[in-house]
Amino acid sequence: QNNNDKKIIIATAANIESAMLALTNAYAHKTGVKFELIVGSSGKLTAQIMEGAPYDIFVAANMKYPEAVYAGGKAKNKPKVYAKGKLVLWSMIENTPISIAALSDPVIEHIALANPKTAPYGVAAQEVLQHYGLNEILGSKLVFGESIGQTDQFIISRAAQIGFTALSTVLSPEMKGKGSWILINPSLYSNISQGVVLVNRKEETNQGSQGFYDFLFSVEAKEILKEFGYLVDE
Amino acid sequence: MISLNLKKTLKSAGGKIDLNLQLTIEKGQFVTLFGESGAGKTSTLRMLSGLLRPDSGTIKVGETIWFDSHKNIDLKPQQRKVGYVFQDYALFPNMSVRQNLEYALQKNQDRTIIGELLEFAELGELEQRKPETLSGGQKQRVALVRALVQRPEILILDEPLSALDLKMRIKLQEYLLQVHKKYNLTTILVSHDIGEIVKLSDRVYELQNGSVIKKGTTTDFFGLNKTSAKFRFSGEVLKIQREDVLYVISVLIGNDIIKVVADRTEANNFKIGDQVLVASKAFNPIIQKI
Amino acid sequence: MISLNLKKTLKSAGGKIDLNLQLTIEKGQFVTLFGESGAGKTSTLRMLSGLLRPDSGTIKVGETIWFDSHKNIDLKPQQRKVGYVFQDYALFPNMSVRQNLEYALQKNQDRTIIGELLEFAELGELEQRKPETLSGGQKQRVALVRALVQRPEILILDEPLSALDLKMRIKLQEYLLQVHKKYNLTTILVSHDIGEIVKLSDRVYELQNGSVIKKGTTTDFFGLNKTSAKFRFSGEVLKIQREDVLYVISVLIGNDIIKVVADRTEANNFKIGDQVLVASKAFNPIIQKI
Amino acid sequence: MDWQPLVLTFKLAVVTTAILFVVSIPIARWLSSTKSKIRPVLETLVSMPLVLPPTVLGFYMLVVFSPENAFGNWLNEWLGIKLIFSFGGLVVASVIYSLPFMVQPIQAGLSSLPSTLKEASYTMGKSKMTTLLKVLLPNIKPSLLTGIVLSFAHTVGEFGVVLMIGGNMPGKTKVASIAIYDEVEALNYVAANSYSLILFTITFFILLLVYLTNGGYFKRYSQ
Amino acid sequence: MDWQPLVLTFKLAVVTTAILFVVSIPIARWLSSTKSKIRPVLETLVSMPLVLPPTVLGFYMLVVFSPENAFGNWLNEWLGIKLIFSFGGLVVASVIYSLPFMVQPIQAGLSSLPSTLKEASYTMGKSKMTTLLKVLLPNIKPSLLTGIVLSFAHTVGEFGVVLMIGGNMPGKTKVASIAIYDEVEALNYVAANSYSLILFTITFFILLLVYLTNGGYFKRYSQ
Ligand SMILES: Nc1ncnc2c1ncn2[C@@H]1O[C@H](COP(=O)(O)OP(=O)(O)OP(=O)(O)O)[C@@H](O)[C@H]1O
Ligand SMILES: Nc1ncnc2c1ncn2[C@@H]1O[C@H](COP(=O)(O)OP(=O)(O)OP(=O)(O)O)[C@@H](O)[C@H]1O
Ligand SMILES: [Mg+2]
Ligand SMILES: [Mg+2]
Repeated sequence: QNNNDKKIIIATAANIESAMLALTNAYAHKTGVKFELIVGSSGKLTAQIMEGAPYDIFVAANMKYPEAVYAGGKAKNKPKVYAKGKLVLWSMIENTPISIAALSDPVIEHIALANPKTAPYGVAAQEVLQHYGLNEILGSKLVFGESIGQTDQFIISRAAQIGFTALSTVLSPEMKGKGSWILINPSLYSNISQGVVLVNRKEETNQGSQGFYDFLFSVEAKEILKEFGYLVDE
Repeated sequence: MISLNLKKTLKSAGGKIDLNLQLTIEKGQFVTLFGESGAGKTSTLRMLSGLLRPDSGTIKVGETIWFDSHKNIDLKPQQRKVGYVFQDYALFPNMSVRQNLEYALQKNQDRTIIGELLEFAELGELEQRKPETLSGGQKQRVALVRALVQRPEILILDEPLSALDLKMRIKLQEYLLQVHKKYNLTTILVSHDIGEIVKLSDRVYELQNGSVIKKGTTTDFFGLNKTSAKFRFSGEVLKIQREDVLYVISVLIGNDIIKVVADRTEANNFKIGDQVLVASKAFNPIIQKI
Repeated sequence: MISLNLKKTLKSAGGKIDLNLQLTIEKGQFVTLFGESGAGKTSTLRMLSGLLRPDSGTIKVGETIWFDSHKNIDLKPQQRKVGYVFQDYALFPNMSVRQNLEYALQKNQDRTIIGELLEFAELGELEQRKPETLSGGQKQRVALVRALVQRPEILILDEPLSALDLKMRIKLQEYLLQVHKKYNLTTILVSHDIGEIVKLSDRVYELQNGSVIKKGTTTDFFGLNKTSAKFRFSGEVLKIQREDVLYVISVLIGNDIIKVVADRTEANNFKIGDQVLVASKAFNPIIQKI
Repeated sequence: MDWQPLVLTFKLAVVTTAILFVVSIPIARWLSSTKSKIRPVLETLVSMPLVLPPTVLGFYMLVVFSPENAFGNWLNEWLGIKLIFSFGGLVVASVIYSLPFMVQPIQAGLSSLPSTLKEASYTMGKSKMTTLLKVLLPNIKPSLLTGIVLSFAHTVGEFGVVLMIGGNMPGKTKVASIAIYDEVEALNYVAANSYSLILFTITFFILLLVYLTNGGYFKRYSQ
Repeated sequence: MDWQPLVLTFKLAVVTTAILFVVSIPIARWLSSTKSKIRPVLETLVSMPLVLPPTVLGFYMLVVFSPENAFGNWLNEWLGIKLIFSFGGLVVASVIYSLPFMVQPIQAGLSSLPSTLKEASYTMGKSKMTTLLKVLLPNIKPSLLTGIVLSFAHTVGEFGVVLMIGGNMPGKTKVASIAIYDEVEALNYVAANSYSLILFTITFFILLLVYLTNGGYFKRYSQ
């Protein structure tokens, strides 16, 4: 129990888990601080924080959730963007033409994207389709994952021949070199800004959490995030 | 003394019977409820033992009121402590024969009775068996001795011997009489077997449509006293055979068939299945052991 | 003709019986299996009807082989078409009395038999009732007539009348005889009631420990032929009473009690419960209807 | 308020329960009467769909049924059946996932019937099928009811498997449970609450109706 | 491979099943014998936890049990019980969620016993409790088994409710189903597969053991 209290507990969105692992390892190496990662969907984590979950830092996959936490009086500071996601179009099936134009091809039966209602990558993908006027046309081909993780699973299981996902997915150690992908022009969708807040816990907040929070915006952290496929403000 | 004063409408989809019953049973008596199928015998026993709630009335046993609809007294079956042998045996399928008996033991009761009862009912070899592997008659024996384990003051027997073979039936009848006397039981039997009733019981109550229509001591009830003066048997005509000018009528009496010679007009009076009396004025019987 | 040649080890936790049975039953006969509880009567009937598989042996009915362990023939119970009255009734709880009977109808069978049977067994008023609301005897009547609905060639009765009152019992016995003849049935009965057996059956087979130990025509079996010459009853001593220098022994014969006078040495020979013969050399009975 | 997910949910629950009922009876019948040695193994297997987290089970199903893989391809090419991202797929997934809820109570019910009922029916020349339908099943009504209620309610509430294999397609595979989940995730608690309330209320009355019918409530008052 | 989630899962499943068993018997006993008019309503209510998607049910529980709200606060202040983000909370949530799987089969089993068994026991002076424990329950073993197996398997596989109320805290509330889910989300399919396989295998053998014991397999060979 005591041991646990010394750890910094980070609630992190599932899709940024591997980057967070790299970041916490780097910070731990430097300072000796211990971490514990609580992984979940941003929506769940938000609900839990609102009900007093013992998390020190909330690293979300968009801005909406940390803002809700802040609005609910559960954050110490206003949410701050630590990284921005990039959208890619990805397929695991060989010889699938990967382009926006090819999406209308009858060969493509299903296109996976994250649910725009709950995931920022979904909103981005929808904006892209809208930009090309494809939203209506492709309507019956679209399948929605509850999170970017599930969208990945649609693509990886080849149930959907192609799909929109995060650059961080295709660059992750597990997926590197699998299938083929193209980057979507970031100007076609609004920023996928990912925010972080320090949680305002009832109990005393772990002293080290401010340090890690600051570290997230350091040059070193930005390098790591870039490696994982995120866009950072230089 | 047991006083029953019971009213109960037995409801069912097909119709209803208004059970309306006054009965007094002396302590230590062995009484039989007799009557047609559906007359209400089982229902009466269930009300006495607390398994069926009368609509109104009273049940008094000795000085204790077991049920009184006005005073709102209604003892639980557990408090009434009657030994009850059910028509469908109600053996506990999860327990062996011995365990069925042991379950019936009361707190701190001497366990030797189990062995005694098992031996008596010739269940010794079957004591480890589960009820489902027993034959019909074996089940009935277990049900019977299980009801005796708790040495109840009142023993209720709902056709306890009907599925037994003659040998076992006689044995258990004897045992019933023995335990009835030994433990000073008040025993209430339902039976259709007149021989059995005569042998076992002191008094008989005949039920019809939920009411007592006839009652009396067993001998009075079946008119057996009259047989003391001269010899008379009741029996049933099995066969009427013509032999020359005479007729031979075969009558089943108990387990025996006797043949009675009759002339034509007499013979025409009878048909197969008739219940008849066979009597003789001159009768000097010899009795002999078998 | 039914030929049974059956071997079966009846296993159970407490021990085992090797059933080993040779039986031949003529078509149209009414035979009784008689014997102690646990002798294997029910098991034999179950093997005949295809509900229990013999370890080895043959069952032949008429020209058809129903079972032959060597030829690997084993007709299903459905193909054997026997009418079976089970010891536990086996009424279908989900169906009313009438529905239970109707269920037994064969394809295209004339439905009038239902009404006929309901009326005969006095079940007319109960026809809409569910089995659970019936008394024990009512259930047994339903089970009995249900087995008759399909007009089986072979009728199997496992203690069908044991829970019935005398009136109903006599009625159903008569009906059994009627249907047995009318439909040219081969009927196999298990019964412990000698009166019933004598009245109904042509032949008796006594089973003990899984084997036939005695068989014969009913009259031979029970030694009834001997009664034709002189009068002899079997009965049971109920009471031995001293009256002055003499003793009066009460003997239960069938439903009647007779009193026999005996002297002291004679009386000392008997005790209550003894099975005895009561005979008379001079016996000129009068028969009279009741 | 979008009613489509609710309609889809009850359609799915009804179809799934009906199929489960038909599929489970022979399985339960076999399990309750066989003396085969592999019975315990099969009994165990029937319960196994419950053991994996629904989304994970859904993922494995997705892999198996995907037309890119051998089995899914065979289904697609030879039978023309597509089980992913379709209502048919939801049904298949729900049937597999809820199988134990139907099989187990029916099996327990059949095991508890006295064997003479079956035997009596056989001696009347009735086939196994007739016996099952007219004698055995009507006498295990409480168990059938348990199976139906558990399967129905479970299908209404399931969303993990369904989300995975269905892909949350509006009007096609977006059932109420997914819609509610979406609203909760999106922090639209008011919308989630009203969906939940409606789902809850409708299901409550459906199940209440089932129980009342079973308890003879309507019969009693119609006489 | 981190074994903690697996240990936690089976601990949760055992504790939950045990509590459910104890809690459900009186409920089932009452439901099977009462003639009360509200019985169908209560029967329906027992099934209702199934109807909501697990995460949503978890969300409502989170709100109710949270110390931020009246009831949770009362629990916390007066009884010192904290039900969110704790193992105790997982147990309570699992018990509520799996209640129908235990209550319904037991109720169906009890309804099918002939009433003379109970009555015979009463006339022997045995209390309702003794009768229940020694006579009624031992004679509905298939139904008890159904309840135990369904509850156990369902608790092992559940993750929606548990994730919501437990918060995925390693060593405390991170059970195997959540760990698998995490790995799948993190695209670590190899890790997810090995977790699944282990979970599946262990549960398979636990349930097989239960079925073999029930089928008298061990008894038969010990004699
Ligand atoms: N549970 C019940 N509900 C409604 N009616 C019942 C119930 N049990 C018995 N009855 C009816 O009550 C009447 C009396 O039944 P009871 O069992 O007391 O008869 P009985 O005299 O014991 O008959 P039998 O000799 O056939 O056992 C019958 O008409 C029967 O149908
Ligand atoms: N299912 C079974 N499994 C094992 N043994 C059995 C089974 N059924 C009966 N037995 C045994 O087989 C033997 C013969 O039983 P059966 O039922 O044939 O006897 P029965 O002659 O009909 O007796 P009763 O007159 O008591 O009905 C008995 O010892 C019984 O315990
Ligand atoms: Mg009766
Ligand atoms: Mg028998």
